[in-house]
Amino acid sequence: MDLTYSPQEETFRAEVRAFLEAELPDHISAAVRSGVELPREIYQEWHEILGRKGWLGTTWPKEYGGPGWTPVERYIFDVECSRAYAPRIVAFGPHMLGPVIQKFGSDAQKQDILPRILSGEDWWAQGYSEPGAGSDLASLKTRAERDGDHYVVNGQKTWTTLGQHANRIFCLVRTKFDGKPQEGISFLLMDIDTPGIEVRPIRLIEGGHEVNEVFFSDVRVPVSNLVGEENKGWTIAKYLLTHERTNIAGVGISMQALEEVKALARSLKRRGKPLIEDPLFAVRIARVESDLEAMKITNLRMLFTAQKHGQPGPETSILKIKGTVINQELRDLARRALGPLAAPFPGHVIDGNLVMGPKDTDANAAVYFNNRKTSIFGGSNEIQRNILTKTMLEL
Amino acid sequence: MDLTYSPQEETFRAEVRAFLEAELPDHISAAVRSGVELPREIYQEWHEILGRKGWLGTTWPKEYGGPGWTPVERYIFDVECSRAYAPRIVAFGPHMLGPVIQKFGSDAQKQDILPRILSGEDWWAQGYSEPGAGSDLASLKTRAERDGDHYVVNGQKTWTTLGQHANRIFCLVRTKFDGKPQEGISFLLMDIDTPGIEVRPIRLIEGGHEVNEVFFSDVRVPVSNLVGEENKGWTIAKYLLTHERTNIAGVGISMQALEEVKALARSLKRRGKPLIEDPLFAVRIARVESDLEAMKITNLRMLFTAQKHGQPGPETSILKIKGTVINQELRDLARRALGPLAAPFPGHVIDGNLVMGPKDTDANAAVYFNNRKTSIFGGSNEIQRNILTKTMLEL
Amino acid sequence: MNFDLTEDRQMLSDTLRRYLSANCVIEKRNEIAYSAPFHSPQCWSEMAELGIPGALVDEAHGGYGGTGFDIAVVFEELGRALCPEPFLGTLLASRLLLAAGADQQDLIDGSVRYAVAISELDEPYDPAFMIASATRSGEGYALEGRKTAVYGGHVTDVLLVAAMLDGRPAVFSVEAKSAALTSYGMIDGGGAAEVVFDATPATLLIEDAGKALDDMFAAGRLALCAEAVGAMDVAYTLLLDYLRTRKQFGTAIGKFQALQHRAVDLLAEIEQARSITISLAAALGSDEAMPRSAMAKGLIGRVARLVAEETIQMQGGIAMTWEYASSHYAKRLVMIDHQLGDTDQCEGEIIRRYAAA
Amino acid sequence: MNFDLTEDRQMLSDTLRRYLSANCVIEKRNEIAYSAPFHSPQCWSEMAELGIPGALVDEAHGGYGGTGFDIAVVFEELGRALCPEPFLGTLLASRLLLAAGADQQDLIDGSVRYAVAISELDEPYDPAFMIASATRSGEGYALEGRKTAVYGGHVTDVLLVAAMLDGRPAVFSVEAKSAALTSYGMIDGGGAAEVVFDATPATLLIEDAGKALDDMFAAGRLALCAEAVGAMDVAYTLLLDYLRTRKQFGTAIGKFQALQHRAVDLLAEIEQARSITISLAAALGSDEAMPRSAMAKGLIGRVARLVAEETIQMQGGIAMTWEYASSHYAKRLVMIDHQLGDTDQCEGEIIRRYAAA
Repeated sequence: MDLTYSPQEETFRAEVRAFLEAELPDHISAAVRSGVELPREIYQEWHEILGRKGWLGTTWPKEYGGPGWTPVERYIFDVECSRAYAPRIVAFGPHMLGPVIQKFGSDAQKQDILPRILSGEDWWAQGYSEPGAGSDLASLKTRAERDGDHYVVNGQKTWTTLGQHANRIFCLVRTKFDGKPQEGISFLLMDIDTPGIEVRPIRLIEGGHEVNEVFFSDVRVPVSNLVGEENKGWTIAKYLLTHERTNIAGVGISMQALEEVKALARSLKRRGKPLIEDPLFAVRIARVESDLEAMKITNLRMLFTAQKHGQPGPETSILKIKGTVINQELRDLARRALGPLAAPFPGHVIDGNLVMGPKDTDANAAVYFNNRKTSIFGGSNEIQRNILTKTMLEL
Repeated sequence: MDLTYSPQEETFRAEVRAFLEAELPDHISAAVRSGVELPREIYQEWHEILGRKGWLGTTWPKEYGGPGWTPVERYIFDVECSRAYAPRIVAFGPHMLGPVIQKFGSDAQKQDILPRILSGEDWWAQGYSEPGAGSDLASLKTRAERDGDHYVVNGQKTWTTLGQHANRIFCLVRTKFDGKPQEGISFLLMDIDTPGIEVRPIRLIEGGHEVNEVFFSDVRVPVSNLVGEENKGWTIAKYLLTHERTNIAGVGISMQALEEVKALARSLKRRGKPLIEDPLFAVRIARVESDLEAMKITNLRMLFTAQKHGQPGPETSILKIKGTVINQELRDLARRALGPLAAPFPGHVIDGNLVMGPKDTDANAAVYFNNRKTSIFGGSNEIQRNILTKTMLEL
Repeated sequence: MNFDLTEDRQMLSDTLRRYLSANCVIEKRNEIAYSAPFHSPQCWSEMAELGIPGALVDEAHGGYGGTGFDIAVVFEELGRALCPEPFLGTLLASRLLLAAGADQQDLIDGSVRYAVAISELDEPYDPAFMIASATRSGEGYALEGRKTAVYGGHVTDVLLVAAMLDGRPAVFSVEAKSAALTSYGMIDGGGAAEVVFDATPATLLIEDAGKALDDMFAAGRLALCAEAVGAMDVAYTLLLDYLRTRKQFGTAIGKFQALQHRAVDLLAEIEQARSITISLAAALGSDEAMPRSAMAKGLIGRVARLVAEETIQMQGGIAMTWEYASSHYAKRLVMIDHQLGDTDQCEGEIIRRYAAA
Repeated sequence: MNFDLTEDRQMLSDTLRRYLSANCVIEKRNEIAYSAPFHSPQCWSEMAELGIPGALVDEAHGGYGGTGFDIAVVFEELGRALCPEPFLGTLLASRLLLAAGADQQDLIDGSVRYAVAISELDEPYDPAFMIASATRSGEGYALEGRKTAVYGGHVTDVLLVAAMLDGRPAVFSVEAKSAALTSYGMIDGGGAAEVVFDATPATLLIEDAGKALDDMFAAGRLALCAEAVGAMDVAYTLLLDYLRTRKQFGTAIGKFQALQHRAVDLLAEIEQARSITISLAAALGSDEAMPRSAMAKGLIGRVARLVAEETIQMQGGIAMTWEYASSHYAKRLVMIDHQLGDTDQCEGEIIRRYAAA
C-alpha cells in the first residue's frame, strides 16, 4: 500500500494549480464562491479557457484531442478545480456525448462534433428523462418516425439541465413501437433551433432555473443525425450512463464545502463563543469530516481499481450514494450555522442593502435545498442501491 | 385535550403503589434491578403474590376473575411495576392463552384452565415459531394426526421463551395437509411432561438461557385439548397475536432505564468530570429522553383510542417499533457509559471478588445484547412495517 | 385523560381550515408569500375578524383562549396551509404583554400589528447573550443595537424589543416607524426585517424579563411545533398519494418495500412529533414549559428535517420543483428549525440542565 | 499510489489466515475464548513462531514490520477469526518499548508476554486524567493506584503501566507477579485483568510519556480498526449468505427490497470503515497519527455498532443465538468501541482540536 502520489502526479498537480492561478479569472471564481446560479457567460468563458488549454474533454484519449489523463489525474484535476472555485464543467458535451461519439459515431459525426465540444463552441443538452419515465428509460414515449431522409420527432423531455443555454441536444427517442421496450430506442442529435423544439423552464424548489422541459412537435431531423444503428440506442444509453465519472463522489467540492463550514463556524457565535466551540455543532462537523476523509480513500481505491483494470466497477454506485450524502450534510451544516441569518430569500430584499451573514453565505439555504437534487438526478440513490443489490450483493 | 389522570385513575395509581410497597419482596426487586436472568422461583413467587391479589390476569374482564381494568389502568399498573422493579408478568398464560380460552375455549377448558392461570399455578409456554417459519406461521410443519380420541404430534417448535420453566404448552399444529396453508392449522394444548416432548435450551448471544427448542415425537394428546374447531387455529393465532397488549411500548421499563442511565452518568467520570457533563454523551440522553417523553403521549393517545373504540388500532405497531428502539437505545447508553468497565463476562471472574462498575451494572453489556431481541421476537419490526404499510398507509 | 379537542377548539380548527382552504390554496399562497409585502393584508384582516388573535389570548385579557391547546390548534392549521400571515409575532407579543400586564385589545382586534425582536447577528437564540442594550434617557429609554430576522417586522406597527438593561434582559416597546428597518422576503415564504436601533426612543415594558421571555419562547416554540405538525401531515399525505399513483417499471412505486418501510418510519416519527407537541401544550404556563419546549422543538427539528428530506427523496424530481406543493412544505419544515432555537440550541438547553441538576 | 498489498504482507496475511482457518474456527474459538485462561497458550506459541509479534516491530528493533500497514494486515486477520490471543497488548507494549529505546527481543520471540495498563475506574480513555501515580523509592519507583480492563493482563509476564510522575504521565515496567491481579473473561471472549498497585516496585521506562502514549494509542486504535474491518467482512458475508438462502413466505428474504437497500448501506459503510483504516495506517508515525486515529476509531465505532445491530436484526432470531457465529461477531464489533477510546471520546478529541485551532 502506498497512498502518496507519484512524482509525476505531483508534477501534474502543480501544473494544474499553476494553470488555475494564471487562467481562472477572479470574477468567475467569485461568482462560484457566492453560491448563486451561474449565468451562461461564466460557463462559456470558462469552457473556452479550458478548451484553449485542451482540458475540456478531460476523459478523452489523446487520439481524439483529449489530454489522455489517467483516472487519478482526472481526480486531481477535479479536486484542484473545486479548490480554486472553478465552475464545474457542464458534462453533457465533454463527458457524455464526447465518449459516445468516439465509440458509436460515424467518421463524419466525429469530425463534425468532437472539435466543437473540445473548443467549447457547442453546448449540448441531454434529452433522456421524460415525464413518467425518470429512471425507467425503457418506458420512454418520445417518437421519431421516418419520413424520407428525416425523422419526425414528437414528444417531451424533462429535467434537461441547463438546456436553456444549449444550442444542441442529444435525445433518446422511440423508433420502433412493438417488441420489447428497450429494443426500439434510438440515439438522435438535434439543433435546439430546429423548428418545433421549445425549451420551457422548470423552476426548482429554491427558485432557480436550472432544468427545463423540452417539447418536440413535428421536429424534422436528418437521418444522418442518428448515432449508431436505429433501434440500438439502448446500448448507447447504458454506455453513457455507466461511463466512468471520476468525479461522481464530488470529493473536491465537499472538501471545499467543509472548509467553508469550518470558517463559518469560527466566525459565527453562539452564547458568546465561536460556534465551532459548541460541541453539539462541532461534532456534526467532526462526523462529516471523518466520513469525507474516508470517502477520499474510497474514491482513490476505486480509481486505482479502474486504472488497473481499465474500467471502474459497480462500486462507483457507492461513491454516488455516500458522496451525495456527505455533500448534502455539509450543505445542511452551512445552512444550520447561519440560524436566523439563513432566512432571507436572495433577491427579495425590499429596500436597502441587506448584509446579514458572513460573505458569500446569502445563498446557503438555497444551496442546501438545491443540493437535495444530487441524490435524485443522474440515477437516484435508490436506483444505485438496486444496481448494487444485483451487481455486488447478488441477491 | 386533557392529559391529566382522572381522580379515579390517581386513586388507582396510589393503590398499585401501596400494593407494590407492601407486597413486592425486596429480594425480588433486587434481583430484577441487577439485570441478570431471573430464576423460576422469583417469577413463580411474584406470580402467586399477584394471583392472590387477583392482579395476574390484568387484561381479563371481571366475569372471568380478572380485575376488569381499563387500558389506562393497565398502563398505570405496568408503569408502576417497572418503577418498583417488579418482574414482568410472563405473558403466555395470563395475557395470551387466557383471552384465547375466554373467546374460543369450551366450558370445560374455561373451568380447568383459567383458574390455574389466575393463581399462578400453571406456567404456560408458547409453541408458535418453527425453524424455517419465524414470522410466517402459515408454513408451519408440526403435524397432529388423529388416532382415535388422540392426536399424535410430531415436529419441532423453537424460540419457546422460558419454556424450561413451563408445565404446559399451547401449540399451533397442522391437522390438514392439503388446501391453503392457513386452513389446516389447529390450536392444541399439552402438558409438557407428556411422553415424547423434549425441551432443549437455546443459548442466546449474551450467554443466557431464555428460549428453547421443543421437540415432539409421537406425542399423544387427547382430542379434548383442542381449542376451538379443528383446522380453525389460524383465526385463534391471529386473535392472540393482535390481542391488545397495553405494554407493547415498554414505556415503564424505558422510564426506569432512563433514570438508571442518568444516575450512571452522574456517578461515572470522564476527563475529571461526571460523564453527564460530557456534551456528546449527555446529548444522547437528551435525544432519547425526548423520544421517550413523546412515546409516553403516543402510548396514552393510543390507549385513549382503544378505550374509546373498544379495541386498539394498527397504530400499536408504531408503539412496538419506536418502543423497542427507544429501549434499545437506552441499553446502548448504559453499556456505553461503562466504557472498559463493561468488558467482564458476568460469572467469568477467575479469582477474587471483582467489583468494577457501580452497583447493579455488571450485566449492562449482557442486557444490551439480550435486548436486541425485542425488535425481532413477537413480530419483528420489519413485520410491523409490513403491517402498517397495508393497514394504515394502504400502499 | 382526553385526547379529543373540546367543542370550541374543534370549531376554531374547522373555521380556520375552511377559511384557509378557500383563501390560501398553495398557488395563491405562493403568490402571497413570495411577493411584497409577503403576506396578504386582506387575509390578515379577515383572519383577525375570524378571531385568530383572540384565540391566542386568555379571557382575563380580552381573548377567549391562550392555553397551550388553543395555540396548538391555531398554528397547526396555519401549518397545514403554509399560511404566511405573521401571527407568530402576534403570539409572542401577546405573551410579553401578558407578562407586563398591558392591555391587548388592539392586538386582539387586529388593529395594531406587533412583532418581537430577539435574535442578533451574534446570538440567534439566547436572550441572555444579547448585545442590544437600553439606557435611561429623560422620561424613557434609548435603544442601541441591531436585531435580526424579526418575523413579521416588515409590516409591524409596534416592535417589542428584548435588550439589556443594567446587565439583565428587559423588554421595550418601540414604534416601528422610529427604527431603521430593512424588509425582506424569506426563502420559505413570508417576510421579516432587520432592525437597527440608534438612540431609538423606547418605552420599558418589562424590567427583569427572564421569566417573561421564557414563557414567550415556550409559547412560540409550541406554535412552531404545531405548525410543523400541520405541515408534516399535509406533506405526508402528498407523499402517500404520490406513492399510490406514480408508476415506475410498470408498478406503483408504493409497492416497493424499501419505500414502504421508509414511509412507515416517517409515520412513526410524525406521530411522535404530534405527541411531543401535545406534551408541550399541556405544560405551557407551568415551570416545566421551558424545558419541555426544548425537548419538543429539538425533536421536531430532527423530525421535520427528516420529513422534508425524505418526502423530496421518495417523490424524486417532481418534489424538487417549485410547481409541486411538496417542495414548499419541505422548505417550511426545514426553516422552522431556524426560529426560536434550533435542535442544537434546544438539546444544549437540555444538557445544561442535566449538568446543573 | 498503490492499494495492493506488498508481496511480503500478502504472504503474512495468507499465512495467518491459513493458520487461523485451521486452528481458530468459530466453535474452537468460542471454547478457547470463553474458558480460562481465555486464550490458547498453544496458539499463542505457534503464532509467535509464525512471526506475528515480529510483524509488529520494525527491522531496527529486531522485527520485520512495524508500519501501519503491517499492523493492519495482522489485526484484520485476527478480526476475521475473532482470535482471542492477546496480541493487542504485544503491540501496545512494543510501541512503548520502541519509544523507550528498550530491547524487544523477548517480545518478538514470544518468550515474554506483555500487557499495558492504562484505563482506570474514573478515567477510561485519557491518560492525562489518570490518578495512578508513582513516587521515587530508593533506586526505583513505587506505584499506587488501580488499573482496569488490562487486556491480556490475566496472562502477562510484564505490565507496562501508565502512571503520573510529578504531575505528568510516565510509563513504568512492573513484574506482573508483584501486583495484585484479578483475572476475568470478557463478554466478547478473551481475557483481561484488574490490577491494584500498593507500593508496588516499578522501573521507570519513559519519563515524559505524552508523545509515546499518543503513538501507542494511535497504533492500538489502528489495530482495533483493522480488527473491526476483518470482523465486519465476515459478519457481512454471513449476512449475505443468509439473505440468499433463508426463505420466508416462500421467497428468499434477500429478495425483499427493504433488506436489500439496508444491506447496500451496510456495504457502503464497511467500505468507508476500510478506507479510514487505510488512511490511519498511512498516517501512523506522523504528526497526523493521533488526530487521524480519532477520526478512524470514531467512525469505526459508529459503523461497527451499525453492522452488529443490523446483521442481528436482518437475520432475525438465529443471530441472537450463541450457536450461530454472527452473534459473536456482533459482540466483538460492539465491544471494540469500549477499547482505547469510544466514539464519544474520539469525536471529543476532534472537536477539542477544532476549538484549539
